[in-house]
Amino acid sequence: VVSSGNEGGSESSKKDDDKIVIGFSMDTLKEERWQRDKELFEAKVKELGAEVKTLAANGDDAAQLSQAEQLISEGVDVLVVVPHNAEASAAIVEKAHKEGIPVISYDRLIKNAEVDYYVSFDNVRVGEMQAQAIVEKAPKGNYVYIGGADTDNNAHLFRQGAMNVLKPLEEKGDIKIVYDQFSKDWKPEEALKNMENALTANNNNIQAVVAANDGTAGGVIQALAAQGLAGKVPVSGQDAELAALQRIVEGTQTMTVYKPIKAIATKAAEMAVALAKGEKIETNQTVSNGKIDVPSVLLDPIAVTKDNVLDTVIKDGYHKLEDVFKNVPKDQWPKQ
Amino acid sequence: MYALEMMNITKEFPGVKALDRVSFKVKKGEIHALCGENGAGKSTLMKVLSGLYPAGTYDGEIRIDGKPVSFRNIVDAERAGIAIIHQELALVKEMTVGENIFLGREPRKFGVIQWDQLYYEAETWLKKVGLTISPRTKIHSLGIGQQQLVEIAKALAKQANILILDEPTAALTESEVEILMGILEQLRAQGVACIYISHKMPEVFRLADSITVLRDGKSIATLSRAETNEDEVVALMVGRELTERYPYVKKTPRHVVLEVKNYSVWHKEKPMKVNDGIHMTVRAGEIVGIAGLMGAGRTELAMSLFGAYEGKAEGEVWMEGKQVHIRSVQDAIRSGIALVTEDRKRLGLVLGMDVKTNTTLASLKNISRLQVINQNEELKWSQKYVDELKTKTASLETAVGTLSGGNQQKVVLAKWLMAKPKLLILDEPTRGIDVGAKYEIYHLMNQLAEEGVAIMMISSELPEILGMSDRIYVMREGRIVKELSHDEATQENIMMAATGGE
Amino acid sequence: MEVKAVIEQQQKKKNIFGKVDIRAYTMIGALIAIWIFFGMLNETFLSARNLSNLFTQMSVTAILAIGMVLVIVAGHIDLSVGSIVGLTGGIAAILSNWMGMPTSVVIICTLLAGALVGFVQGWLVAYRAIPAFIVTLGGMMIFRGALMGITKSTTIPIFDAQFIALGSAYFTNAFGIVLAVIAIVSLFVSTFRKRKSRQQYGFTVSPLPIEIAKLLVISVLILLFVLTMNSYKGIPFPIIFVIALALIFSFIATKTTFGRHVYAIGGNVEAARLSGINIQRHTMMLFVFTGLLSAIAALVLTARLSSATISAGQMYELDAIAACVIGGTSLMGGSGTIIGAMIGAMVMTSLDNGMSLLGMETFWQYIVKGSILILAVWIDIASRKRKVN
Amino acid sequence: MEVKAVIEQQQKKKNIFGKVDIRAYTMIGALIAIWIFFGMLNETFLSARNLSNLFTQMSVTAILAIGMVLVIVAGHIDLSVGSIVGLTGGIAAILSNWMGMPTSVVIICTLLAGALVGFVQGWLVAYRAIPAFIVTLGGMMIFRGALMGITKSTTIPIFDAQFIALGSAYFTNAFGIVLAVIAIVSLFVSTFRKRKSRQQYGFTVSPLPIEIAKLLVISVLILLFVLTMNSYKGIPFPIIFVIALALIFSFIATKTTFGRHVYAIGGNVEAARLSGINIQRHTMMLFVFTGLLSAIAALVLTARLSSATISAGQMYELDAIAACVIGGTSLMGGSGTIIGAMIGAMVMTSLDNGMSLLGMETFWQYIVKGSILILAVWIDIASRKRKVN
Ligand SMILES: Nc1ncnc2c1ncn2[C@@H]1O[C@H](COP(=O)(O)OP(=O)(O)OP(=O)(O)O)[C@@H](O)[C@H]1O
Ligand SMILES: Nc1ncnc2c1ncn2[C@@H]1O[C@H](COP(=O)(O)OP(=O)(O)OP(=O)(O)O)[C@@H](O)[C@H]1O
Ligand SMILES: O[C@@H]1[C@@H](O)[C@H](O)OC[C@H]1O
Ligand SMILES: [Mg+2]
Ligand SMILES: [Mg+2]
Repeated sequence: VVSSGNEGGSESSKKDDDKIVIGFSMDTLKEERWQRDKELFEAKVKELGAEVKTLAANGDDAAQLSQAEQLISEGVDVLVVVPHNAEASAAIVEKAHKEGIPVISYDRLIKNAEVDYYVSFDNVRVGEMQAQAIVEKAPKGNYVYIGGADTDNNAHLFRQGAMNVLKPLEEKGDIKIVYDQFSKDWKPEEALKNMENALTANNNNIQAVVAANDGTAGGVIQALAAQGLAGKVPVSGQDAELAALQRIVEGTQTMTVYKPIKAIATKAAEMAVALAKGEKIETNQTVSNGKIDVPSVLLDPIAVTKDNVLDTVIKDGYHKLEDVFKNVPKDQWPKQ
Repeated sequence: MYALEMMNITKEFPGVKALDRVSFKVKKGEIHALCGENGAGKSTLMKVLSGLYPAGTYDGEIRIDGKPVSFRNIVDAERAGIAIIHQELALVKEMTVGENIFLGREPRKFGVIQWDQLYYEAETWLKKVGLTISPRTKIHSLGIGQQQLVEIAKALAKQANILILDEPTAALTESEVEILMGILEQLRAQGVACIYISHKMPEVFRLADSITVLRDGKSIATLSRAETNEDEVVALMVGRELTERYPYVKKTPRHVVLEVKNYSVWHKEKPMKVNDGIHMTVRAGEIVGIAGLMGAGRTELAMSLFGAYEGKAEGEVWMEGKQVHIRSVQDAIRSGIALVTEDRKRLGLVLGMDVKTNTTLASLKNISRLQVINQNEELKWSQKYVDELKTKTASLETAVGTLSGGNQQKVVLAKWLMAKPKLLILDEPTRGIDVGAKYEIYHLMNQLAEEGVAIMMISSELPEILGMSDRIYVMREGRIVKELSHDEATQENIMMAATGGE
Repeated sequence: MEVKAVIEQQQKKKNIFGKVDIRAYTMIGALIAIWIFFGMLNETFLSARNLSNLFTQMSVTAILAIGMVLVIVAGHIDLSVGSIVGLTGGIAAILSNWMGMPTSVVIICTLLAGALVGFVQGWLVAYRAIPAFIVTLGGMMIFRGALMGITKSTTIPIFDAQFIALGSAYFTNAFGIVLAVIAIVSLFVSTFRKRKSRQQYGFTVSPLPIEIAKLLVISVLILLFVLTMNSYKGIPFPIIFVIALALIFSFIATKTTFGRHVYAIGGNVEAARLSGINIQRHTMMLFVFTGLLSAIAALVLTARLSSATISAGQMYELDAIAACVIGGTSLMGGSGTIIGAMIGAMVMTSLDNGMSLLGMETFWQYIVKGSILILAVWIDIASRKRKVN
Repeated sequence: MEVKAVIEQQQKKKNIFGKVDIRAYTMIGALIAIWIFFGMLNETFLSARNLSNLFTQMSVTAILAIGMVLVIVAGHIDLSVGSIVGLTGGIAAILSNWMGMPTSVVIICTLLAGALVGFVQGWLVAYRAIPAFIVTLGGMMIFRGALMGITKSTTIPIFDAQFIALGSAYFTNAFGIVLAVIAIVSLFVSTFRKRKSRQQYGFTVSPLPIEIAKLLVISVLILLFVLTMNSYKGIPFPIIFVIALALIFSFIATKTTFGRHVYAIGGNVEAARLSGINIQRHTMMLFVFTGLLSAIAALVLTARLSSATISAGQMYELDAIAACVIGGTSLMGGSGTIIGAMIGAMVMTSLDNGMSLLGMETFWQYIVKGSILILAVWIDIASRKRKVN
C-alpha cells in the first residue's frame, strides 16, 4: 500500500542539456551577511561556467524543505544547502540522494544525514573566539552574555563556545557572569533592553560583554553609550557588518568575527561545480554529524579588531576603506 | 386545573427588581393575555418560564399541570412542552428558513441531519402561517414581517402545550394578524394554553379569554375578558385613567416643506423599482400619515429620501422650494430632514452608549467648537430632552441598551429633535411601545407640528394613522394609490386602497 | 402552486451548480489563473512532480485551516495553532527519540496532547468568557515557551522510519487507483441515494443526464489527480490526510447538527442560545478540534522534517487564517466553507512554490504575497457587490 | 426632578473617581502588584534608574497602542504597525545616513511616509470595504518586503547626533521641574475653569475640599514622577513623546466629535451612519493615525538603536494589541481607553523588565507572559461579572 518513495523509479529529473545547474537553498536573506553569501556564491559559480538557482526560506524549516524539493524537481546537479536547522534539513539530504543529487552543507552542518561535503566555519569556535577576545581585554570582572535568538540553534552553539572559555575562568574566580540572556529573534532592540537591565541590576559594574553577533552588539553598545561606557567596556560581535566595523574603528566595539564569506562562497562554488562534473574533491578533515564523518573543508573564522581590519575585511574587498572609516577624520585613516 | 401556575416569582437584576412576587395562572385551552407598560416585566416573566433564566436565578415556584418543575435551561422547558416566540427576532440571517425553524431540533439520524425531511416539514409549517416562500430561502432576503412569521412557524413546529407569544404582531400587517388569530383559535380548540403579550388592545380583546395586568414588576389583577373593557385594562396598566387614546388636534398647515415629484427608487439588489412615480407634499405644521401593507415600499421611500437607501433614486425632491440632491445622510440632515427608523435597536441607537451620547450623536456640531465638544452643553441639552419627553432613565450616563423599549424610542426622538429638523419622518414610531408612552409620543408630534415641523408618519397601525394624521397617503406596490384627508379616511377605504380591492 | 414552481426552479439552479458556493468558484478561477501564469513562466511548475510537491507542501497549512474555518465561523479565532504544532511536534519527537516509543503510541499521545491543550483553551473561551484572541495569543506564547522548556531548545531528530513515513511516504500506484475507484463509486451511490430520497419527499431533482454529466466530470478529475500523482511516485501520504480530514470536517460542518449549530452560533449567538443550543460546549469542542488538528499537522511536519525544532510552526496561524479568508470565510463569523479554505491554502502554496521556482527575490515574494492576499479579497468583495447592483 | 437628582448624584461619583474607568483601576492594581512583587524579589527593580529604563522601554509599544486603541474601538484591527515601524525606520535611516538629510527633514519625510502608508490601507478598508484584518495582514508582508528591498537587507546605522537624541536624550532636571509645574498649574486652572463653567450651567460640582484633595494627589504623583526621573538623569525623551501623544489622543477620543464618532461607529455602525456620521472618512483617518504613530514609534526606535535593521518592529503589533486588551479595550469594538492601553503597555514592559532582571530563563518568560495576559483579562472579566450579579 505504501512506498517510501525510495524505490520509486522516477523519470530522470536531470535536464538533458549539458549545462550544469547548482541549486542553492538558503535559510534566509534577512541578514546582511547572507545577502553577500548569495552574491559571492552565484558570481563564482557563473565564473566557473555553470548556472545557479537560489531560493531562501526566511528561517522556516518546512519552507526550506519545500524549496529544496523544488530545486530537486528542477533537476539541479548539486544541491548546496545553508540549513536553517541542523537536524531538520536531514530530510533534504535524503530527498536529494533519492534523485542521486549530492549535497554540500554550507556554513552550518546538517546533522544525522549522509551529507556529501561540509564547508564551514565552526560555530562553537566562533563563540570561543568571541569570549577569548574579550577575556584578553578584561581578564577579571563582571561579565554579561547577550545571546541570539533562543529559537536559533546557532545561538546555542555560540553560547556553548563562549562558555567553554568563560566557565573555567568563573570557576577560578577571575570573572563572574552576572547576566546571561537570549535576545528574542536576534533583535538589536531586545539586546538593548537586556543590556540596560544588566547595567541597572549591577549599577554599571560591568567589565565585559560577550554579544553573539553584530546586531546584538549594536544594541549593547547603545545601552553602554547611554551610561558613557561605550568604548570602556569591551564588546564582541560576529559577521563583520559594516556598522560593526565602523564601531570597531571608532573604538566602541572590540571585535567582530569575520567569517571570510568570500572564501567559503568561493570554496563551496568550486566544490559544487567539481562535484557536478564528477571530479574528485580534496578535503582536509572530517567532522562527525552524528551519523557519518562528513568530509569537510573548515575555514578559519577571523577575529577582526581595530588592528587587523585593514588586512582582513578591507583587503578581502568585503568592505571599502572609505565606508569603514566614514566617521573617522580623514587624517586618521590608515594608509593602505 | 391549570396548565401553568407561576407563584411568587421574584427576579432581580442589578439595581432593578424586575419581578416582585408575581403570580400568574393559565388554564388549559385558554388564550391568556399579559398586559403592562414597557418595562412592567412581561418579557422577564416569560423568560423565567421558558428556562432562559434557569431555576436558581429567581425565587418562586412554577407548576405545569399541577406538578412543580424547575428548568435548568431552555431545552428543559421545551421538553416540558413550553415554546416561546421572543419579542426580539431570534433568527440566523445566513441560514435558510427551514434550518431556522428546526434550529436545535433538527430531524437527525446519528447526529446526521435529514435534510429532505427537514425541508419537507418546514414547508408544511410555513403554509400554516400563510408564508408562500421556499424553506430554502435565506432569512436575510426576507422582510421583517416575513421573518416574524418564520418565528411563529418555528414555535408552532414545536407543537407545545404552552405557547408564549411575546408581541408577535408588532411587525405584522392586518392580514397576517388575521392568519395568526386563526391559528391561535385553532390551537385553543386543541387545548393548547397560549400566553399572548401585546400592546395592541383590540387584538387582546378579540382573542383573549383572560387578561393579567403587570405593573412595575407586580401582578395587579387577572380579569376575564367578558367582565372588563379596554379602558379598565389601560387604567390598571398605567395606574391612572387615560381618557383619549389619540389626541388629534385640527391644524392649519403652512408652507410646503417637502415636495416630491415623480420619484422612483430602485431595489438595492434586484432590477426592480420599490417606489415608482411618487408625488407627494408635506407642509409645515401638518402630520401626514403613510399607510400600506408590509412590502408596500414605505420604508424604502423614507430611507431613500433620507439618503440612506442603497438603491438608486430618480425624480425630484424639493425642500422649502429649493431642489435638493440628497446622496447621503449628511446631505439629508443639512437639508433639514430627520428620520426615526423602524428598527430602533439596530438602526437608531448605539446600545452600549449612554443616553446623553445618543441624544447628541446627530448634532454634535451644534454643541462643539473647533470639533471640541462642550460637555456642559451636552449635559444641558440631553437633560432638556429627558425632561421634555419624560424619558425614564436612571441618569444621563445610563447605557440606552438597558432602557425599556418606549424609553429607547424617546431617546431616538430626542436625537432627532435636537437636530431641529424641518421635516421629521417617523417610521413605525410606536411599534412595541406601551399605551402610556404612545400617548406621550402623539402629544409630542402635535406639539412639533404646532411649532411648524412637517411630520411624515409611516405606520401599519390603522387606528394610529386614522387617529393622528391630517392627511393620509396610501401606498401599494411602491406607488401612492390614494390620498385622503383626515375627515374622509376610514379603516375601510384605506384597506381597500392598500390591498387594491374594489 | 406558484410558490412550488419558484421553489423548484431554485432547487434546479442549485443542483446544476452543486453545493459549492459561488465564492469558491471565483477562487477556483483565481487558482487556475495562478497555475496557468506560473506554468507559462516556468515549465516545471505544472510537472507531475512539482504538483506532487505542491500538494505535500500545502498539507500543514491545509490541516490547520480546516479547524480554523470552524473556529472563525463560530466567531472566534485561534492564534495558537502554530505554537501547538511546535509543542506537540516536540512531544512527539521526545516520545519517539528520547523515550523510544513505537509510532502508534507516539501518535496517540501526541493527539491527546493536542486535544488537551485545545480543551484548556476552549474551556477558558467557552466557560470563562475570555476572548479567544487573548486566550490563544497567550497560548501562543505559553506553548512556544513550553516547547523550549521541554526540548531544552535543542532540535530532536526522528529516526523511526515508520514515523518518518507519515510525512514522506507515497501510496503505491495500485492503491491510488483503488482509492480513486472507491471515491468514484461512493460518489455515484450517494448521489443516487440522495436523488431517491428527494423524489420520495416529492422534491424535484435535476434531469438525469445533467446529473450524470456532473458526476462524470468529477470522476475524471479524481482520476486525473491520481494518475498525475502516480506518474511521479504515487499519492503522497500527507495529502491523503488533508483530503480525509477535509471530507470528514466538511461532513461535520454541513450535515451534522454540531456543524450547523456552529454556523448558527457564529451567525447569531442569541438566536442560537434561544434555540436551546449549548453554546459553551460547542465552543469548547471547536478548540479541542483545532488542538487535535494542530497535533495532526505537527505529526506530518515533524515526519516531513524528520525532526522537531523549536521554531516549528511559527507564524502558521497567519497562513491558516489567510487560507480561510481567501477561501471566503468571513471574519465576522457565520459563514465559510472548508472546501473554500482548502482552495485558499492551495492558492497561497502555489504562490510560494511558483515564486520560489522563478527564483524571485525574497523581498518581492513578500510584496507579491501580501498584495495577492489583499487583491483576492478585494476582487471577491467587488464581484459580490457588482452582482448586487 | 427625580431624574435630575440621580444625575447629580452620579456626576458627583464621577468627580470623585475622575474620568478613569473602573477597569483601568483594576489594571492599575495589577500593575502595582507586579511592581511590588518584582520590587521584593529584586532590589534594583524599583530604583529610579530602572524605572527610567522601564518608561523608555515601554515607549515604542505604548505609542503603537495609542493608535491601536482607536482602530480597535472602531471595530477594526491593524496588524501592519510592526512592519510600518520597520519600513519607516528604514526610510528614516536611508534619508539620514545615505542621503545625509538634516533631522528635521528626516522627521517630516518619515511621518509623511507613515501617514501615506496608513492612508492607502485606510482607503482599502474604508472605501473598498476589505476587512482590516486582511488589508493589514497583507500590509504586514508588503511593508516588510519593501523594507528588505530598499535597505538591501543591510543594517543602516545613524550617526546624526540630533536624530539619536530623539531616542536617548534626557531633559535637564530644571526643565523637568518646569514641565511638572506647567502640568500642575494647567491641571488646577482647567479644573477650576470646568467647575466654574459647570456652576454657570447650574450643575452641581463636587465639594471644593474633595476636588482640591484630588488635585493635590495628582500633583504629588506628577512631582514624584519628575523627581524620581531627575534623581537618575532626568525625564527620558521618549517618554515625553508617549505622554504627549497619549494626552493628545485621549483628548481626541473623549472630547472631540471625531473621537465620539469613532466610538459610535464601533458601537453600532448602522446607527452611526443613520446619524449622519461619515463612516468611511473616519475609518480612513484612523489608519492614517496608526500609520503616523507607527512612524513616530519608528523614529524613537531607530534613534534608540541608532540604526535601522530589517527585523525592527517585527511582532510589535501583537504587543500593541495585547496592551490595548489588557487595558480594557474590547476586541468587539465600541469601548476602550487610551489611558487603559498605556497601563497595559506598562504591565507588559514591567513583566519583561522584571523577568529579565531576575535572569529568568527565556522559556519561562514566554510562559509567564502568556499566562499573565490571559490571567489579567480573566480577572477583569470575572470581576465585572461579579459586579453585575
Ligand atoms: N438583562 C437585564 N438586565 C438588567 N435589567 C433588565 C434586564 N432585562 C430586563 N431588565 C429590566 O427589567 C424590567 C422588566 O423588563 P421586561 O423586558 O420584562 O419588560 P416588558 O414588560 O417586557 O416591557 P416591553 O413591553 O417594553 O417589552 C425593566 O426595568 C428592564 O429594564
Ligand atoms: N432585506 C430585503 N431583501 C430583499 N428584499 C427586501 C428586503 N427588505 C425589503 N424588501 C422588499 O422591498 C419591498 C419593500 O419592503 P418594506 O418591507 O420595507 O416595505 P414597507 O412598506 O416599509 O413595509 P413595512 O411595514 O414592513 O415597513 C418589498 O418588496 C420587500 O419584499
Ligand atoms: O552569523 C549568524 C548566523 O550564523 C546565525 O545563525 O544567525 C545570526 C547571524 O548573525
Ligand atoms: Mg418585553
Ligand atoms: Mg417599513
